[in-house]
Amino acid sequence: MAQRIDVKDLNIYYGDFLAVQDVSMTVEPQSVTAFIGPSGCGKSTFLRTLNRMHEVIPGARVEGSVELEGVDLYGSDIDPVAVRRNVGMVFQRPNPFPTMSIRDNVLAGVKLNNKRISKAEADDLVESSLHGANLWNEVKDRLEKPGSGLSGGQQQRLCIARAIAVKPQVLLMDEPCSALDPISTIAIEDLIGELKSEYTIVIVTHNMQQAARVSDRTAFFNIAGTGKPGKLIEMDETSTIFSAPAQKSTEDYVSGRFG
Amino acid sequence: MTITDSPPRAGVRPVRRRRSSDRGFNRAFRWISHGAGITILVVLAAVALFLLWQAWPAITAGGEQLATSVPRFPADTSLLAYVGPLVFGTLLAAVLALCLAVPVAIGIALFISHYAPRRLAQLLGYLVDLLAAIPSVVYGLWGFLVLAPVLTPFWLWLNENLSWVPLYGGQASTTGRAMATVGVVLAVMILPIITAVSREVFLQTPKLHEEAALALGATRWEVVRTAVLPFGRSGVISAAMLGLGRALGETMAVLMILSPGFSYSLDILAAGQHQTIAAYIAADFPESTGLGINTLIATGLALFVITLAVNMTARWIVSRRKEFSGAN
Amino acid sequence: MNLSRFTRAGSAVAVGVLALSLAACGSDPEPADSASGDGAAESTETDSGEEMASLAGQLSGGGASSQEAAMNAWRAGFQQANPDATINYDPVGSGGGRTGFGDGSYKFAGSDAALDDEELAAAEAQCGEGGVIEFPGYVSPVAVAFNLDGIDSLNMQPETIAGIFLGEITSWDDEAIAADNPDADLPGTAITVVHRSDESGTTENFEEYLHVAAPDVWTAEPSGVWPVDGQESAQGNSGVVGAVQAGQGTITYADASQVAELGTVAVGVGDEFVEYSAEAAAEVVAQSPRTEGTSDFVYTIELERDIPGTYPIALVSYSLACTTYADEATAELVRGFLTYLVSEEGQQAAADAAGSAPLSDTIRQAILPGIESISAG
Amino acid sequence: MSAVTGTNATDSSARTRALLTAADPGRRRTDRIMQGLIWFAFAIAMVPLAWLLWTVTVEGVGRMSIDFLSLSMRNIFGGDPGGGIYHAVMGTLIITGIAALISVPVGILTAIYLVEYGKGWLARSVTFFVDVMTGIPSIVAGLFAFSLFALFLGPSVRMGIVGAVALSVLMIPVVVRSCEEMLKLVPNELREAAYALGVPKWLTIVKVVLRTSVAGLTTGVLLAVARVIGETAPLLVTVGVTDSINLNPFEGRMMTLPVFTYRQYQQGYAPCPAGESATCVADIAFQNAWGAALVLIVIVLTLNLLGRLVNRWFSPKLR
Repeated sequence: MAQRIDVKDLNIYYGDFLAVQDVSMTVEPQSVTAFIGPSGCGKSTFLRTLNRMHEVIPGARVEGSVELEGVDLYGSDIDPVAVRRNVGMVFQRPNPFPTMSIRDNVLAGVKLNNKRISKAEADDLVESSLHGANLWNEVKDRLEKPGSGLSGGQQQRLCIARAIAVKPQVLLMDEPCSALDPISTIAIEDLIGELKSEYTIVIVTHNMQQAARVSDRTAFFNIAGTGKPGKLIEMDETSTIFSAPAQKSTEDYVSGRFG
Repeated sequence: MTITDSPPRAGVRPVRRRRSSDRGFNRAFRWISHGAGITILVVLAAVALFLLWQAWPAITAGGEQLATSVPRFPADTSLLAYVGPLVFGTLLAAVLALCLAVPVAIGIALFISHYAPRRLAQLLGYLVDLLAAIPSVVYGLWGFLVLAPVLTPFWLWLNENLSWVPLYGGQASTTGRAMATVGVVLAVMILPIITAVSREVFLQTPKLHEEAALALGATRWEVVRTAVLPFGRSGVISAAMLGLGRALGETMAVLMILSPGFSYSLDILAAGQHQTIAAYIAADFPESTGLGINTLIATGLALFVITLAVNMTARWIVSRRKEFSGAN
Repeated sequence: MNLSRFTRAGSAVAVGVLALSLAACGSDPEPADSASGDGAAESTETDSGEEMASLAGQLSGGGASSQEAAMNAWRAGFQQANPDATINYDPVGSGGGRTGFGDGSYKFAGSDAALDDEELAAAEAQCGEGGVIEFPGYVSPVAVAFNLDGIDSLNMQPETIAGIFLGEITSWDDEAIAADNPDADLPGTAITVVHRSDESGTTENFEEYLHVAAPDVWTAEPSGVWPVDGQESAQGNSGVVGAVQAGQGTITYADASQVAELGTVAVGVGDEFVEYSAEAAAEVVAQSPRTEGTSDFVYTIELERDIPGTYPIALVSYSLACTTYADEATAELVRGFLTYLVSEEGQQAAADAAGSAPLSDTIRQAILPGIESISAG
Repeated sequence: MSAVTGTNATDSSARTRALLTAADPGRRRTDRIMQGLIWFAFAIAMVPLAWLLWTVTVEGVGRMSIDFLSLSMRNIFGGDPGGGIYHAVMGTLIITGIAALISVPVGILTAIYLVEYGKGWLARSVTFFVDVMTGIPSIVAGLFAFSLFALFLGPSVRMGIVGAVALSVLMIPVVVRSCEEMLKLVPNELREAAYALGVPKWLTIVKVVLRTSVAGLTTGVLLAVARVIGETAPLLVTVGVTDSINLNPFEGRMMTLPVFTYRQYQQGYAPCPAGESATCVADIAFQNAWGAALVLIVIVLTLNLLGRLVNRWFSPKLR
């Protein structure tokens, strides 16, 4: 089910501007990989190349390869739409579709596929996805209410439910807790811990404690200065990164002596 | 919105002005903007009173009295029977125009907001904005002198081959000066307005929602369908209403193009079947006297009521969806 | 205030720039004749007119749109002779002209139909004791024009014309048309009738002609509103002519000056067929009797439609004025303008500009005393 | 062992490739079709619009000259190819300018009232009646302005200001509506951020709300001006027609470009004696009509362009 991601010599551009330079890494399946680093170092940009969301921005392009189980996502025969279906994404701010009910939000991705699913199947899928996102008990009585009526944390879990309803192989999370209160954050973090048994999870976070809590491996990105490209400094087991990093700059960053 | 006008607390970053003057300005500003709102009510009350006052003699006069003093008034009918075909003609023209314009306008708006290359999009948006400004008299000139002759063969072909379609029946006009041509011209006229407003709304679609759809593996069209269109729905409706308003009240283009007539015919290719209220008033007002003018104003009142009904419906549709709208 | 400042600054700049650049160079055009003569011609022109000082002020009238082309010529001629005077004319239609004259908003008016008793009473009430002046200032033939490839002229009897416009004769190769045009190669094209959609004196006149000349076929009373439903129509003379040009097999009636290159109908009068012309229309007016029982200053005509050798579809459009006005300036302007209007020079200017028939001397002599009596009272 | 792992790897790789390439052909087709339709919508819309502009340009450009722009039609009649539209251009600019001066402040302030202050019955009725007001047929607005002034000045009243009032009646609701939409789009966060800094409400509206939405407001106002600058019917009954220059909106008739266009079109052909083409042009009235239409469109275009440039120069750089 979960898949391995191999990134080789990846350069990311906005037009002529090189945003992220020369990243190579491997993301292990059924684990949580955290990206940390200062603002603007390109970790979110890099994350978005993993499901080809990056290229939505006009002028954006990449060089190098991103392989999912050995298949280059940027190969000429690859359909970006299919890539995004297989690599789900959860965003910084919760973004349920405001015009849809909770139930329709969960089913949104499935319905896009034109799959004719019976009502019973749909009900099952809604229930299992919401269970998966630890949201079922809170919303089971108001599935037909609009998703925008939920609290921030609930909305974010609804978004996760929506993402896993299409049964992706990989789940990308772009600072999923940055807009949430601590209690919701803990709920999401618990959820991430449960989800990793089934998915390959990549999470971008500003919060080093969070990285330490939820991730198995951590990658540290840094930027030399404004206008310079972001770079992957090092990547290792989370415990190693936080206790004995190989690079000085990593140590400075994780110990708060950054800058 | 719920913030009250409490004076700034000390300790917060100081503001340039002193508090007392701030309070004065606050009050003045509130009253000025209230005053503007009230001005509108006053103006409208004046217009409405004028309309009613001028239409009243025609409303209260009997059919016989009207028939003797209004040239076009057929004998043995009431005012309603007289206004009826005009209302029908007005609605037919506007609905025809709207049916032609709305899908195309949504298409253009989407093209500019989501499909066209960005540099080009700005230029095209600008172009559409400019086209909203073409005066109706120019549309009339063009529709009458240029478009109608070109469309005529097409209408004749429709009339010959598809006359079983209710709209295409009857005796097609050989000069193209029928409701179908008016519908096309009105559609072109309201197209820029609907496009401009829809485009603005589509451009306001939250990036978040578009990305959410993309991340679920949606194609570009599916992004539009799941994120853009639902978000823009009420905007498109109000855009269409603006367009409808212009189509309903459009005077010069209809006046210059249409061969008027007074019937409930659906034959949009036939001449001398329909007339719209606004064009009717403009055409007959100069020659009307006394009760004739009152009758014309009464038809204007009917137009007023139609627009009102249309607006109410639109408002109802929008408010029904409010629960699901993402704004604030 | 940023917004209002900026938008207003924007529009102010825009309007200002345009206004300044235009205001710097805008002017009323020099009279065409004086362009060569360094303005000297202007004074001589004034002298050639009436023996009076140049008039000044603004005068507004309105009414029949049929008179507009001629009125443009009259206004121009009068304003050239009196550079400080401005005459306006609103071509709002005959009814509007009569109403405006009756309530005093127009100092003079044009009307395609003579005032009826009721309107006369209203006008006299407005004008005061001196009463109303009414005379035919503009006489023009109404042409029956059609658009058929390769055919410039057709002969038609009044009954045929009535049949066509009623919609009873539907094809150009109908026997009724063919009988009078043995040499014409008539196509089987369907006839499309185009009439005026606005209430108009031209329509009323044409209806009246059909009603009088073909009473058995055209039974509707003339009213200014077209009595047949479901036909093509258009706004104004230019509208109907434009519609006829746009279609094939189309036919209409319009002021003769408008018909341009369209084919026209020679109308049957008695045993002959008469093409429209200003002279033939003038003949009708000259030979028709003056309405009896009116005051001296009201000169209206009972048109006769069957005088051999004349063109019977003539539009006679009247000018209306008061004999007394509240102030001297207005009275002088009206007197001066109407004097010019009926003068030989004025009538010729109208003939050139609108293809109308100049008034005969007989009629001119009959109406001049009325105009000269205009005064302030 | 390694062989097995290898097979597994290729297997899963092949499965993944199948997953990533197997786009649903139906969906892809729908996407293509819709993309085609949307391009097509744009194309078919551009046809009449380009055609119209082209016609007006081609028909109108022949009449363009310094004389046409700087002379009035005084003493020009029949087939005389002289004269121009100066009086009509000035009339249009003056009347529309006054209408905008009346409508823009009232409209924007009303929009501010509705968005920032509006509560209760007054706001509801203002919203309602702005809707109603958009439904006023232009000719009725003209009749209203006319009878309003006629009440005091008699039935022969024809002045620029009457036309400006008629146009204002048409323009105000358009300004209110579009500006209201634009103000609503200003995120509440911005307002709250300003309040949190202790900025008073009126200053927040002026400095934050208006400044943020200035681009949209300009578009709204421009659309409104565009809506009324071409109005013909109300000006016919309120301002009348004249051939001479009149720059005073408070006295006497004025000419405006749309009315001029309509009047010239209505005059139709001029009778010209055969052979005399230099001093008498039979279709001069149509040429004048097209020429005036072209100038009217150019004026609108210029105003639009200036509006946009001003907007670009002055609006705050938020991004």
